[in-house]
Amino acid sequence: MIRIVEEPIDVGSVLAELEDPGSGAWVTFDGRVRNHARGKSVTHLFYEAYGPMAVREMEKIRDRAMQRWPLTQLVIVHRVGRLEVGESSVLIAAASPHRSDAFEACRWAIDTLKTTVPIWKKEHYADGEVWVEEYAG
Amino acid sequence: MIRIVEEPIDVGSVLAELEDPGSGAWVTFDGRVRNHARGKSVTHLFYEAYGPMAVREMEKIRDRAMQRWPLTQLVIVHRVGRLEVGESSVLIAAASPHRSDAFEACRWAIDTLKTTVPIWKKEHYADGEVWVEEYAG
Amino acid sequence: MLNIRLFASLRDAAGRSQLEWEWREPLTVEALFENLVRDHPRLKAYRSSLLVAVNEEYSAWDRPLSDGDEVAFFPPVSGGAA
Amino acid sequence: MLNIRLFASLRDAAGRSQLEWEWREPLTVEALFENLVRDHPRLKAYRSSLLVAVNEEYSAWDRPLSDGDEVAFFPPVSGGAA
Repeated sequence: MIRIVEEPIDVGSVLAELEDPGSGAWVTFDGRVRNHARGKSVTHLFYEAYGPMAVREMEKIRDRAMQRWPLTQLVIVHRVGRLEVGESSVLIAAASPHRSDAFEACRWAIDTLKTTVPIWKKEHYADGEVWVEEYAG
Repeated sequence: MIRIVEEPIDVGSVLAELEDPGSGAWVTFDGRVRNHARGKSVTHLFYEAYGPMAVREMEKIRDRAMQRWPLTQLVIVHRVGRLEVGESSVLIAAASPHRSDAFEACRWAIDTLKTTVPIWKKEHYADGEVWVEEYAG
Repeated sequence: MLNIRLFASLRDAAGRSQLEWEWREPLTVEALFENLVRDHPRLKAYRSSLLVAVNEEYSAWDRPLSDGDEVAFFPPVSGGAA
Repeated sequence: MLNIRLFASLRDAAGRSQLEWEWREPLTVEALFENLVRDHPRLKAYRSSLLVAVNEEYSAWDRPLSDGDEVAFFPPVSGGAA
């Protein structure tokens, strides 16, 4: 499952959808909007995507991860539009028979997403807004 | 939140409970019952805990993790009793401002849990059952 | 015709997200961007950090374009979280 | 009185999960287990891999026990998953 969505990401229902009796280990990364960044108080965020290309790049991440580790599933959901503090912007779930592979693949997937998938974040503060356009790690 | 429960673990509702506007990164490990183990087909599992000591050991894991990494939360929920294939036996969720700490702490917590928390698993197969009592990694 | 797409701060700088470029003669991605800068001088400052994709795939700047290509210019990506 | 608890395969081997041991004189964890083996010979085979906790904390085998202690013997743990 590779998706770009505008509505809130429901982590529980995504995970429930992914039943797989052969997988003992599910590792998820759930990235949420923080109330502070760059020393400022964040009021909300706006994510913009180059939609079709973002989906292709997320599919490449999934395909490369599934070649590199013995995964049974790799799911990536990214939300776009306006997000409030505390809401999830991205959910990655990796499933494998053994936990070591799921941990490594999930970590690699979010690290790679942040450098290759054409999505941009604008941070809104009480006193202004800024596009975040440097890879912050 | 440190808990031993008998009812199914609802990952979504545990995560929903854990809102924290200062944490951008949530990493969870969701361990589920696999349909095969030791070359055999698993019909179901039974987990037994030395309850009060298990809670104490899980609290130690949380406390040590929160000293070692800048976490805002570390949650451990372990289920006991009879579990069917596909159900979650353990859920660990680590939250931190930055993802690297959440990944490391979550991984360390499940690795440590498997060696220190007094809980035992009995695997049931079509033709018998066995207590799993060696650390399998 | 080339379909040109701009994202994030680059779109803000140009004041639009989409441009059409009439196909006249073969040119590279780099040459196309230089032409764009003539019409939208504020884009120039972005050149050093800019990424480019042709038909939804990352591209080198010396790639020759073909009539009908979609060319996207954008700043370093910042999806994900934390 | 010592409250003795057995778990998992060890409980199966002894046929019970809880035993009470009347306090007579000071003894170590190790000595207590040797006494238990006398009543429950099937426990002996478990000794090499066994873990022990006193009052819900992992303990060394040479720890002297006190009247009223809860002593738990159990095999290597296997919680978690995958």
